[in-house]
Amino acid sequence: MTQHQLMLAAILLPFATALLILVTGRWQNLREAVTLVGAAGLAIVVFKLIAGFDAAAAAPLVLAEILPGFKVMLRAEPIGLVFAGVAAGLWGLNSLYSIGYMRAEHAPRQTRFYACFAVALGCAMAIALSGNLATLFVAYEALTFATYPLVVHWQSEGAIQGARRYLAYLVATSLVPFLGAIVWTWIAAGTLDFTPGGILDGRLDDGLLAVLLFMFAYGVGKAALMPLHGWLPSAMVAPTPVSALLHAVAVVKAGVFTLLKIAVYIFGIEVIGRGVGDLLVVVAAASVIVASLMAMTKDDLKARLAYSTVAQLAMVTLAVALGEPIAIAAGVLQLVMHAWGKITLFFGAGAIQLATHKKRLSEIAGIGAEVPLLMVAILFGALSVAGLPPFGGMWPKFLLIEAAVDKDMTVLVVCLGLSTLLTLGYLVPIVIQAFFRAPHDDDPHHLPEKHHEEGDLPILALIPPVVTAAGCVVLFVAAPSILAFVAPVIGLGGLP
Amino acid sequence: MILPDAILAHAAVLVVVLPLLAAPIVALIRDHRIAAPLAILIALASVVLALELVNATWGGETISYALGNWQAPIGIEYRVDLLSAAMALLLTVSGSLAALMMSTAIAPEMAPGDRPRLYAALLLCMSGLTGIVVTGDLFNVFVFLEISSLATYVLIASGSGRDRRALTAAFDYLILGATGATFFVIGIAFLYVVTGTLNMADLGERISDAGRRAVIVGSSFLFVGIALKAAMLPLHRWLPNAYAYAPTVMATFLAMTATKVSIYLMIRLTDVVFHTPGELGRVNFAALMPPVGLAMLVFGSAIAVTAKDLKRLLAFSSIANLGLMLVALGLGGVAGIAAAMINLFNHAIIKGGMFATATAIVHRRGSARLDAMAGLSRQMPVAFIFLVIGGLALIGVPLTAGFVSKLSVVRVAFDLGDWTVAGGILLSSLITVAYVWRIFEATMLAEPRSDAPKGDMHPAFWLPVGLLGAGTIVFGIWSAPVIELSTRIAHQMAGVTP
Amino acid sequence: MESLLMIGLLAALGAIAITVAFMSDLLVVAMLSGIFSFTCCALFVLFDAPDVAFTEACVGAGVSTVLTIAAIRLVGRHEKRGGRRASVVGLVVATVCGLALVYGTLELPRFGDPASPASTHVAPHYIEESKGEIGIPNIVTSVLGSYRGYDTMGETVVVFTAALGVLILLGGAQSRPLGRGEAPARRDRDVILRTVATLFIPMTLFLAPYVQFHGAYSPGGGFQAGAILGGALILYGLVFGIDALNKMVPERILRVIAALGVLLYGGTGVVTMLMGHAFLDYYAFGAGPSGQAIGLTAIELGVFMTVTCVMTLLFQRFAIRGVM
Amino acid sequence: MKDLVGLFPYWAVIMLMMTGLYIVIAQGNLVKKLIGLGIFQVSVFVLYIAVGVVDGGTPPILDDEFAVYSNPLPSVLILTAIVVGVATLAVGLALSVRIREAFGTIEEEDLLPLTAPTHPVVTGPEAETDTNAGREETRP
Repeated sequence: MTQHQLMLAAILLPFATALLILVTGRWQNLREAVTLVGAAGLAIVVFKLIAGFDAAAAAPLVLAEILPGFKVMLRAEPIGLVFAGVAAGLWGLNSLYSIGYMRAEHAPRQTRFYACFAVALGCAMAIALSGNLATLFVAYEALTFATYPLVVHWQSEGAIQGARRYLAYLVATSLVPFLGAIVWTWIAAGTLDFTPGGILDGRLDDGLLAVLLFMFAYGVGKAALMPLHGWLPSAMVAPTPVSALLHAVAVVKAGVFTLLKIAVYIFGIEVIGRGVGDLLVVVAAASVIVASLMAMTKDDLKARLAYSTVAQLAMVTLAVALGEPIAIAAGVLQLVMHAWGKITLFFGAGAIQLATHKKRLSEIAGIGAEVPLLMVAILFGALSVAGLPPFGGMWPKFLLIEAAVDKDMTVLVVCLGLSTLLTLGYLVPIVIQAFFRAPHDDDPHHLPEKHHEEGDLPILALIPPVVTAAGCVVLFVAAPSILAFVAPVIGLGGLP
Repeated sequence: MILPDAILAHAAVLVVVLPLLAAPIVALIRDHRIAAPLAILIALASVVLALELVNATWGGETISYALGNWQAPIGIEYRVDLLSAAMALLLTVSGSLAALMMSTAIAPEMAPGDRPRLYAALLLCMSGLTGIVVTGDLFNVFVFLEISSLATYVLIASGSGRDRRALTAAFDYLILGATGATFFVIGIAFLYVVTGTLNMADLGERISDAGRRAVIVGSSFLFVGIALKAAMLPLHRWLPNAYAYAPTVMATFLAMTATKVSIYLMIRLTDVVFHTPGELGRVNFAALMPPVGLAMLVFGSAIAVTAKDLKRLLAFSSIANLGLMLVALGLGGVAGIAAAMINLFNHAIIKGGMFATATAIVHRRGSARLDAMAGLSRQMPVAFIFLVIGGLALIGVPLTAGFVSKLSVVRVAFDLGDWTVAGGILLSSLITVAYVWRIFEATMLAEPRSDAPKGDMHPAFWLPVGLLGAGTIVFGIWSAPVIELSTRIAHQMAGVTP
Repeated sequence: MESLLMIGLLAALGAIAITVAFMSDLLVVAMLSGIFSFTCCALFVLFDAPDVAFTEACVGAGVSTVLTIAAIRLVGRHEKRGGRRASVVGLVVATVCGLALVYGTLELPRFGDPASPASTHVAPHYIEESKGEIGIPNIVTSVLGSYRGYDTMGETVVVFTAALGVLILLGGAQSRPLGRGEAPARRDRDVILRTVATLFIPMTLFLAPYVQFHGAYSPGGGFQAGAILGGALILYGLVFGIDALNKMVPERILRVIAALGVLLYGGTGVVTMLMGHAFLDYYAFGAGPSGQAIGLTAIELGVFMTVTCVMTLLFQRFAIRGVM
Repeated sequence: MKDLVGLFPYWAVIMLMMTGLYIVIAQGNLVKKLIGLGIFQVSVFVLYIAVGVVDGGTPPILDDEFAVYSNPLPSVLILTAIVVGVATLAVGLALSVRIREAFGTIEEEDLLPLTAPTHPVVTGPEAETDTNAGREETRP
C-alpha cells in the first residue's frame, strides 16, 4: 500500500472497527474480539507507515475543502507518526485491560464504550496525520465529542456533572481562543498548512505573535495548562480505562502534540526561541511546580495521577515555549515516555481498585503482599514518570535541563530538578504505602475474612500494566532511535 | 434542463401560480387521501420549476417576465436573478418536505375532513413566499406577503389540536404581522410619492433625484415592516410562541422559510431599490445590524438555555441564528452578503432537520418537552442520531454545515478587523453548547419512562429527516455547492462579475 | 368649499378614532368603526376616488362591521379596562412614528400638486394610453384588471385564503352548530325590518350585476358587485335567519364557487399562456380592445364569484356558531 | 408657509394613523385591537388617496369634457389593500372567537398567565372553562 492508502487506512480502520462493534454489540465475545483485531490492525498499519516513511516523498493528501482555503488534508511527518505510534501501540493494551476491567465491574453500556473508544482512536489518528491546522482542528473537536460518552459512562449524577465540566472546558477553549487563533493565523499567513520553519515569520510582529501563542496555548484546552486544567480531575469520574485513554493514549497527548505541531510548523522553532515564548515559559514552569504540589495533597489515587499529568505535560508546553530544537526533542520524547509511564500507573490504580476495592492512598497500606507483581509495575511506572534511569522518562528531563542550560535559565534548571523530586514525592509513597506499611485494622473497607490475592485480579487487568512497565525500560534503550527519527524536522544536528 | 421550452419560458410565473391555483382544487377535495398526494405532487413540480430557474440564472443572467405583457414600470414585472431563483428553490424544497410529512404528522391532531384545507393553506403559504422572492414590483411584494401571512396565521393556529396556546400565538403574530405589513405599505407610499413608480429597478434609478427626507422615512418604515417579519430584536416576540405551538411540521416549514424571506427582502432592497451597497436607503441600517445581530445571538441563545421544550428551544435558537445572518449582512460587501447567504441556506437545512426530527418525535410520543424525552437515545435511536447531528451543527462543530456558516462569518469579521463581532460570535457558541447539551442530557442520560411509546420514527419522516440530516453533514464536508451559489449571488448583488 | 369639507371630515374622523380608543362597549366601538369607514368614503369621493369609496363602503363599512358584530356576539361585548404600561408604550411608539412621518412629509410634494413625481411618471401612461390599449373609460378598472391584473389575482387569492382560514378555524370538526331556535333572527318582532328587507334585497340583486358590468364605464367592478351581492345575502341571513340562508345557498356551493372564482381568474392567465402569450396577456383573445374586453370580463367574473361567496361564507361561519 | 398648509391633509391623516396604532398596542381586548388595526389601515388608505389627488382633476374616468384626471394608481392599490384588510380582519375575528372558547376570555391581561410557557398543556377548544369572566354578557 502507498503512504496515502496507509494514512487513510490508519484513520478509517478505527471507525470501521467502531461500526463493527455496534453491529456485533449483542455478542460480547465477538464484540471484544473485533476491538482487539481492530487494535492489532491499526498497530500494523501505523508500523508500516513509520517503517515506510520517507520525508522526501511525503506528499499531502487533500480530502475535502470545507471553505475555500480551509482544507482537510493529511500528511505524514515524524512527530505525527511518533504520536500515532504511541496511540496505536497503547490501544491494544488498553483494550485488553478494558475487557478485564469492564467485565469485572459488570459495567453497563459496553457496546457504546468500545465503539466510542474506537472512534476516539480514529480521531487521534486524524490529529496525528493532519496536514494542516484546519484538519487538526476538525479532528481535535471530533475527539472531544467522541470521548464525552466515555467520560459520562456511569451516568450517575456525579458523572454527568464531571462530564459537563469536561465538555465545557474543552469546547469553550477550542471554540473561542483556538478557533479564533486559527482564523487569525489563516488571515495573517494566508494558509494553514504545516510547513517546516513555520508560516508566521514576518507576517505579524513579535508582540502579536506572543499573544497568538498564548491563544493557542490556552485554546488547546486538552493540553491542560494551568489554570485551565480543571477538566482533567473532573474527568476522573470515568471508568479507569477511559482515564488511561484521556491521560496516556489520546486526549491530553493530542493537546500537547497540537502544541508541538504549532510550534514546529506554524510558528517555527526559531521564532518562538527569539523571545516570543518567554512569558509562556514562566507560565508553564509555574504550572509544573504548582500541579506537582497539588498532586501531593490528593489522597485519591486517580486524582493524584491527574494532577501529575497536569504537571508532566506542562513540561511539553515548557519545551514548546523554550523554542530550542533540543527542547522540542525533549517534548516529543516526553509525549512518548509519559504515555507509557502514566498508563502503567492508571492500569495499576484501576487494578488495585478491582482487586481490593480501594482507591485512596491511605487505604492501601500493606496490600503489596497481596499484589506484588502489580506493585512492582507501578514502581517502574512511577520511576519512569519521575525521570530516573534506567527508564525512558529520564531522556526528556535530561534534554529539557540541557535546553534550559543552553538558554542560561538557571531558575528553570532548578525548577526542573525540583519537579523531579516532587514527582518522586507524590508517586513513590504509593509503593511505600503498599509494601512497607501495616494495614489499618480499623479500615472499614478492609474485609479480614476475605484475603485479596492477585488471583482475584482478572488476568487481563494484570498483564497490560506489566507489559507497559517493561516498555518503560525498553524505551530507555529505544529513545535515541526516536530522536534520530524526528531530528531532521526539528533541525537537530547530531544527537546530544 | 428537462422541461420543454414552452414551459421554460413561463417558469418564473409558473413556480408561483402552479401552487397558487392548485390550492383551491386541493381545498375542494373531500378525501384527504387524494388531497395529500396532490399537494406533494404540486410542491415537487414547483421544485422542478425552481431548479430550472436556478439553472437559467446560474451564469448571472436575469429573467424578466412582464405579466400581462405590460412592460415595467407600467405593468408588474417578475424579475428573477440567481438570488430569487435560489430562494425559490429553498422555499419549494421546504414546502415539499413539509408536504411529505404533513399527512402523517397532523393525523393525530386533525379530523380527516379538515386536512385538505390545511394542505391548501400550506401550498398558499409556499406560493405566497415564492411570489415575494420572484417579483420585481414593490406592491406585488405586499400582496404576496399577505397571502403567505394569512396562510401562516392559519397554519400556526391549527396547532390548537395539541395545545390551545397555538391560538394566542397565531393572534399575536397576526397583530404584529398586520402592523408590520401596514408599515411596509406606508413605506411604499412615501417612496411612490417621491418617485412615481412601484417597480424596484425603476425605483432604484429614480430615487437619486427624490427628496431625501421622504426616502429616509419611507425606507425606515419598509425596514421596520421587514424587521418585524424577520423577528429582529426587539420585534421578535411573535416567533418563539409561533414556532413552539404551531404543529411541528408547520414549524419546520416556517423555520426553513418565513424569516429567511425577510432576510431576502433586506438584501433585495439594499441592492435594487436603494443602489448603495452596504446601506439600506440613505440611513445606514447596515451599521445597525451587527450590534442588533450580536444582541440577538446572545439573547436567543441565553433564553434557549432555559427552555423546557425542544420546539421552544429551537425557536430561540432560530432567533440567535437570524442574528448571525444580520451580523453577516451588516458587515457588508460581497463577502458579507455571501456569508449571510451561506448562513441562510445552511441554517434552513440544519434547523429544518431538527424541527423535522422533532416532528417525528412529537408524532410518536405526543410531546417535545425535554423531560418527556428521557430515554430517547434508546427508544428512538434514529431520531436521536439526527438530533445529535443537528445539535452539533448548531454548535458549529467541524464537518457540519454549522461550522461552515460560523466560520464564514468569523472570517469576514477577522478580515475587516472587526474583533468585537468575531469575538462575540465565538463566545456565543459557548451558550449554544449549553442549550444543545441540555437536549443531549435529556435524551441520553435521563432515566427513561417505562410507559414511553415504543417504536422509532414513522417511515413518513425518513425521507425529510434523512435528507436534511444528510445535507447537514454533506454541506459541512463538501461545502462547495452552497459556497459557490452564495458567492455567485453576492457577486451578482454587488454587480461584480466573479 | 372643498377644503372646508375636507377639514370637517378629517376632524370628524379624528373625533371618532379617539372615541374608539376610550369606549369600552365593543358593540359601540364596532359601530363607530363602521362610521369611521363611511366618513372615509366621503373623503375618498372628495379625493376623486369613487371606486375606492364604493369598495370601502361595501367592504370596509359593510362587511367588516357585520363580521365584527357577529364576532362580538360570540366573544362578549364589554371590554375590561386597564393596562397602564401598554398605554405608555403605545403612546410612545405612536408619537415616534407620527413624528417620523411628519418629518418625512416635509419634502413631499404638496397636496394636489400636479407636478409631483407620482402624477408625472407612470400614471400619465394610464391616463393617456388606456383608452387606446384597453378601450374602456374607467382607468381604475383598466389598471386593476389589466395593467396590474396580477395584483388583483393575488388579492382574490387573499380573499380565498381568508375564507380557507376561517373555515379551518371555525369550521369542520371544530364547529359547534347552533341549535334550532337559537338563530339570531327573531321572527316575532322586527316586522319593519323584514318588510324593508323584502323590498331591499331584490333591489340589491339588481344593483350587483349593474355594478359588475358597468364597471368599465363608471365606478364599480367585480369586488364591489361581489360585496354588494354578498351583503344582500348577509342581510337575508340576518333578517330571515341563518337557517334560511343556508337553505338558499348551502355552504358547500359557496365553497365550490369561491374556489372556482380563483380558478377562473388564474385559468384566464393559464389560457393566455397556452395561447403563446404572457400570463394574463388578454391580447391573446384578440388584438386591441376586443381581446382586453374578453379578458376583463372573465377575470371580473372570477373576482365577483369569489368575493360574493367568501363574504357570505364568512358571515355564515360566524353566525352559525353557538355561544359558549 | 404656503407649502406647510399644503401638507396639512397629510398630517391630519398621520394623526389618524397613529390613533389606530395606539389602539393596537395599548388596548388589551383582542377585538378592540383588530378594530384599531382597521382604523390604522383605513387611515393609510386615505394617505394613499390623498397622494393621488391632482388640483382641478376629476375622478379617473375618461370623458371628453375633462382633461385633468386624478392619479388612478393609488386607487387601484387601495382597492387591493381594502380587501386585504377585511381578509385579515376575518381571520383575526375567527381567532378571537376560538380564543374566547378555549380560554374563556379575550383580554390580554387574563390571557397572559394562561398562555405562559410554564402553564400546563391544555388541548382542544373546550378543555378549560374556569375563567368565566364576562360570560353573562355574551348573550346580547
